[in-house]
Amino acid sequence: MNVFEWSFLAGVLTATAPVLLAALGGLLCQVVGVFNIALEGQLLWGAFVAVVVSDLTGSAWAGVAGAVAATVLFSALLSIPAVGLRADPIVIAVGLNLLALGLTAFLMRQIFGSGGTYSSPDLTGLPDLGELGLDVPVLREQSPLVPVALLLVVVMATWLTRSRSGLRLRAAGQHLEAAEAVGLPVAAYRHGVTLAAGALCGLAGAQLSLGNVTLFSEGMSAGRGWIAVVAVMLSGVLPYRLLLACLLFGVAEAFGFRLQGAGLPQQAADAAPYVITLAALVLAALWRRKRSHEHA
Amino acid sequence: MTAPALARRVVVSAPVVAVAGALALTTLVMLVVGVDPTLAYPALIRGAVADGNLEYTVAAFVPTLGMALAFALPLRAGEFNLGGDGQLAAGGVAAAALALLVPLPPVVAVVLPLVAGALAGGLVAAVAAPLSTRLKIPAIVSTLLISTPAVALASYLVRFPLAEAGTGIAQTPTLPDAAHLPFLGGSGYVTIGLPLIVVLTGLWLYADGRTVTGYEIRATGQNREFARYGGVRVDRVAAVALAGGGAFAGLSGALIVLGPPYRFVDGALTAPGYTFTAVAAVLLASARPVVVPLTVALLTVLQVGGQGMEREAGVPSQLTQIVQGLIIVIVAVLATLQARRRR
Amino acid sequence: MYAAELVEVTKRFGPVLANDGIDLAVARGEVHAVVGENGAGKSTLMSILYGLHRPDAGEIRRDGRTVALRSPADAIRHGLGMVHQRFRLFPGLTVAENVVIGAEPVRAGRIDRAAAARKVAALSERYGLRADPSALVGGLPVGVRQRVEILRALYREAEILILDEPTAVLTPGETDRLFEVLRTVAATGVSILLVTHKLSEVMAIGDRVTVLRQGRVTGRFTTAETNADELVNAMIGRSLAPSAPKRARPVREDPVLEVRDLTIHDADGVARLSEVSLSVHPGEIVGLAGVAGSGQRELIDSVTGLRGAVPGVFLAGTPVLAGRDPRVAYVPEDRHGRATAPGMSVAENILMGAQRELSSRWTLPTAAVKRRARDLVDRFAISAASVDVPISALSGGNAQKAVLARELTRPSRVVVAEEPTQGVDVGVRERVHALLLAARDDGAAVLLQSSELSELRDLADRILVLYEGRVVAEFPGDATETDIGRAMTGATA
Amino acid sequence: GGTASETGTEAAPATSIILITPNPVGTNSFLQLGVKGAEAAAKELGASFKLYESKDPTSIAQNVDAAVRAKPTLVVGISFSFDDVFNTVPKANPGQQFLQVDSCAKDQAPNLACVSFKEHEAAYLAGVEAGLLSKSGQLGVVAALDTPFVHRWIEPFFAGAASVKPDSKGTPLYVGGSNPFSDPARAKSQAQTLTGRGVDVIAAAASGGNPGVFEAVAASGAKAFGVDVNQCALSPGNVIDNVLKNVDVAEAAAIKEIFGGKTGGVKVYGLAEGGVGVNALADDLASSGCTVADSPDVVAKVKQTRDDIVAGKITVADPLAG
Ligand SMILES: Nc1ncnc2c1ncn2[C@@H]1O[C@H](COP(=O)(O)OP(=O)(O)OP(=O)(O)O)[C@@H](O)[C@H]1O
Ligand SMILES: Nc1ncnc2c1ncn2[C@@H]1O[C@H](COP(=O)(O)OP(=O)(O)OP(=O)(O)O)[C@@H](O)[C@H]1O
Ligand SMILES: [Mg+2]
Ligand SMILES: [Mg+2]
Repeated sequence: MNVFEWSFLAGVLTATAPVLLAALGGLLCQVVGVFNIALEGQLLWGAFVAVVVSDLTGSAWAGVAGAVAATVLFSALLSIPAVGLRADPIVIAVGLNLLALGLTAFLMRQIFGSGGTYSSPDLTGLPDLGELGLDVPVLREQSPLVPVALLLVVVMATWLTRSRSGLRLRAAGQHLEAAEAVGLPVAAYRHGVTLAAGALCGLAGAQLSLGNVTLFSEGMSAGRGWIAVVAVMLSGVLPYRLLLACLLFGVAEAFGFRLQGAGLPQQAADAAPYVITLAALVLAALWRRKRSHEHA
Repeated sequence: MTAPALARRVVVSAPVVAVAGALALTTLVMLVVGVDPTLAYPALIRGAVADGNLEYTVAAFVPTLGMALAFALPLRAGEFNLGGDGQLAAGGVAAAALALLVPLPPVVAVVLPLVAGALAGGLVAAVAAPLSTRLKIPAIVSTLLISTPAVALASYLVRFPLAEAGTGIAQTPTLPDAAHLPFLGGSGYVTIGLPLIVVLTGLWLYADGRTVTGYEIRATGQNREFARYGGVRVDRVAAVALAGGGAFAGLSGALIVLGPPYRFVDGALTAPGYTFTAVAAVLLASARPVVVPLTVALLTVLQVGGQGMEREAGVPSQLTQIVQGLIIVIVAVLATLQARRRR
Repeated sequence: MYAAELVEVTKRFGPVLANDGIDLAVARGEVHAVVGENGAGKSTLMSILYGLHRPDAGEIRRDGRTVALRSPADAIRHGLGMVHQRFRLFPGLTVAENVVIGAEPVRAGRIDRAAAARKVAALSERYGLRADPSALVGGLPVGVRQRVEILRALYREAEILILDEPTAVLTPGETDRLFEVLRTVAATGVSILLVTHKLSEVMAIGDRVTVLRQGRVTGRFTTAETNADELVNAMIGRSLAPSAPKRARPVREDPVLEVRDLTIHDADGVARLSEVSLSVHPGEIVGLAGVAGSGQRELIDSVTGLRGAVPGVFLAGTPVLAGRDPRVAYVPEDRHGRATAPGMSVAENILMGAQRELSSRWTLPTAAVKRRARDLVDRFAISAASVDVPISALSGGNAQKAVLARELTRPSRVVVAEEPTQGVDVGVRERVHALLLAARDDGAAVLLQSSELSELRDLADRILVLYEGRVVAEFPGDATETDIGRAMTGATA
Repeated sequence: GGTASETGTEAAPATSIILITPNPVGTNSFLQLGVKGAEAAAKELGASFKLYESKDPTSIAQNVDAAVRAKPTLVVGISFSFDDVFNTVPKANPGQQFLQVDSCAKDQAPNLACVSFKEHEAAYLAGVEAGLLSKSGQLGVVAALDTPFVHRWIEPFFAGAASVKPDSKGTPLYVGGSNPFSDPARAKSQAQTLTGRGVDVIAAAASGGNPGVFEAVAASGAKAFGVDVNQCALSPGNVIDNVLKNVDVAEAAAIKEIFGGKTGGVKVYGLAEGGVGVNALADDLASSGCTVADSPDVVAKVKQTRDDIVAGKITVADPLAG
């Protein structure tokens, strides 16, 4: 089997896009020192609202906008207690993840009249880039949010290192009191960033439910938000490394599918992304250790 | 403290206020979506405690409490164990394999699989310890990453080597009679797993507050550098705490498998979401270990009662997830406000 | 007209009245010292002036006009700058970034790094505050970090500069240099508020002094017209006992603590200690002097066992045990990071290290643990509401006494004390000194590291000077500060 | 205790049915059919109807207990997930009637009736269609999880294809992951993996993931098979046919028999009994929206194969039996 088939790469991109968008949000939070493990819930919430709005309006872009707005609102549930009141963000996030799971399943029954999966001809998905005239391999069948995600990596990397606000954000994350002492509006930064992460998770959710597929199903975030959290931890708050980490996951997942095709059991495919990521983490840590020992 | 003063303290304590606040919010949600709260809440209570449901609630309390210990013990040492699912599945499959493959005399046939389950769970969790202490990979990440492969491995074992032939579902054959956990009294659900886990919880509470190990675990969790300075072998303490947590998870898995229907059914251990319910319960107890059994009981009642509410009042049981999520958020906020007021 | 005035300022933290109707005025170009016991309310008052706390009552005037300072940003706008007791720097940013942050030069939407570096270099040149603009702050010695803090205030063109215990972490040389800078700055019309526990400094650089005690002003002096005794009296309500006369020479016995040819490299392969040898005898205090980062940390970690088993360190003739050698009593410098677990109770903090001896097998005898803690709290005159309150509720001085109580009651013949009086008031300092001398008299071998030379001279029988990881000089206890200070800068005798 | 029919002879519905599902029904077409059948039967019989949805394997037992306590005329459980509970509960409650749909508890009590299906026969027919319509000879199945039961849709499908195209090749892929029955995104990726490798006909057995499979084939020009009900309309022009299982019909028939006094026993529905099938065999094929309608020769071949199976000329191997 040829790993470098276009379809393989396209599959990797598709699997990566929602994770990457959510992870970018997580990275932003990490930059200002808010440990955001609510990505899973926010992603799910975004996916749900995207489908509801698209279904109501018949416009996928309205769905995206709705998802972004609604997830920003949802992330205020994190930012107000965790930033405003300095409650433990981990605890809040655990609560929010549960809340999103319950709320989407509950509202789904109330709005669509049934649980499980909702798909309908009224539901408009995001157009393919091919339909929009970008007829190149790999990208042809992706939604416009995929290149947006990739572009955001570049934008965020440049912004964080080169701009004034980027420097201030990084500073605020390194030492809260110090940032306050030099007069930076730290709380405003943290609120802003947490809400911005909500917007990114909204995009991620919309990409999942209107880009990757065109439907909503209960719990369809299916652990992708947690993978994003891990990617953030792997990234060392560097956007390019974050991209690498997310791609690693995408490749591992697509590779896992191939393992199945090659006759390995489904369980091997399930485990593959996690095993590969853990291996990467361990190798990176060993490498760091070896390097510091060589100096000694 | 006088009784009224004590009562006032309890009433305004964070968990009580949080539960009240969350119920108020949930009622609001119900009213907005057109569910009658006067029907829903009684149904919820009945679903949890009335008729024969109490028995079921108690049965569900056992693994949830076990998983709460699995999260709480490492947390006291400052390690987040989010890999409960993997440890639970590993414990369950180890217990099932032992009971199926090795013919054992009565009593031993129950005890050994339980021990095997605890060992397997502890082993899976212990992997995270050197990763955390030596390679600085936080346990919150590594336990999470190890969990899925462990669940997959258990699933594989149940699907292939240990599978029951000629059935449509991925499960092991029924375990031999000798390995069945005896029921408690005349119950059809509650096994001796209940007294076992209650005793273990008591032991843990005792160990946490009254033993050297408990003290060293707490010191490690409060300030690792301080503990190290005080001569505590913090790496070992962290490893012991993680492995101990994993052992509780593995034991919970074994208890499920040795109870009815006396087999490992693929997915049956992880699908009910014991792990995260337990995490929520422990966080709800906000670092007061004695409260953990109570918060576990509360969340179990909500979860089991939610099913009853759905059956009787036609209210989607997801509503209880909403209540739980809200409770956790509100508790965290209140705990913070309280801590601030103390300062 | 005063440059800044605090009028009737009152601030309450729960039951604690930290500032109680305090009046304080600073003139242009004046160096105004603020002294007082631990917990007297000095930091609180300075924080109010810098907008970090809001007063419950009272007002702040700047050049005669009442101003509202709701945040440091407001304070900065009104020309205030502050150097905090605990540094407020960004370890991952460069010196230049740390200085300009909040008022960065920008070109075409991007930070103009070249301009920033240029401006910072010019400032350090002008005030003689040397710091490499492109160095990462995380890797810098404390002295340099403090320069960065001061550079930051100067860059923002502060007209009023607040320094909260700036010399606590500086060597005498660094302190002298800092004071020179402060004089230069003051000469340009900048007002300086200086919080310190060291009365010698007050006399050396202050124009006027305000003394606080339990949140109130108990004295206002002009330095030219007062003396240290008068200040101490205002601070603690009594005079200090004359310091115990030093004993002649300790009895010569075999050393209990011996370090032979100890060499240690850090993770990057740089030698932090090179062939260090020393020995401490029973009944002797050996002082350890040196600029911060000269190898004190590595030496002390090796001696206490916290660095693991290192070859070349012996206690009573046998190698030091890895982890933490229980035979060493150790008073660490870092009260919050290492010496205490802030969230645990006083009793539990005092227990640390003795938990295994106190317990039979597994069980911790809680009653006995508390009894012992209460006993120590009494014996060491620690003021705490009870032994069950978290130790973070104690003032810095009392927390320090609790640490000393724990360590000095260990059954050990070696005591290692690291900056034991850093940040504590004169009363506590006196008490700590007495405790160390008593330990020595009981036959303990004491290794005392301090950045305060007067402390070393008061206590030590011998003083070793570390420079770049080597012992470069040994002095008798009564050597002059000038000689020791010279050795600390590497100038060979 | 006595049955409800003995106790209640007043105005309100004297008889009642409680249906318990192993999972939330949602858009799970199989469970929807189960509900439809029971509801229809209840209406016809004038009985009241209640639905208990289980969340997970553990809550099944709780729901069965609650149902038994409610003392309805009949308790219906859908799927093999009830094998264990129905091993014991009917024996403990001999006065209560039970019906298990789609499987049968091993140790069958006399008050437990069972309805099961020969899905493999229908899957074989779908395989025949797939073999005839595939150009590449590469076939695939996307299933939710690798459980033994799901193999009834896999091997017979490939066997049917091989019977008409001996050199055809079949690949099954499973959705898996942390939400296998409801992860359309992964299901779609799996289907894309297959189409990327040249597979041009995919049978979807991924439950909530099926729409994902249809989206994938729609984009790549391949074709799919639906499952349980007519899913051709979900993705017009892309679905060849469906492996039908007339759960509703069989279930309603069984309920009526039990209400009529014929309790216990096992009834197996295959092609012969009309319990399983494909849309190609249905009368309304033309209006079904299934693309197989455009290939009369294929339809003819399917009919003939059906006849052969019914006549015993062809035996479709049951993967579960092995
Ligand atoms: N944030 C706070 N919350 C509660 N109490 C506080 C707080 N800050 C200070 N205090 C209390 O206010 C009093 C004054 O503290 P402050 O820090 O101003 O003393 P200080 O004079 O700076 O002491 P030190 O010499 O130890 O630095 C102390 O009793 C202290 O416990
Ligand atoms: N957030 C707080 N809560 C309670 N007490 C506080 C708080 N902040 C400060 N304090 C009290 O104020 C005192 C003075 O604070 P400060 O920051 O000056 O530390 P310190 O006492 O000088 O100790 P150190 O010099 O070791 O930092 C502390 O000892 C402590 O008792
Ligand atoms: Mg202070
Ligand atoms: Mg202080």
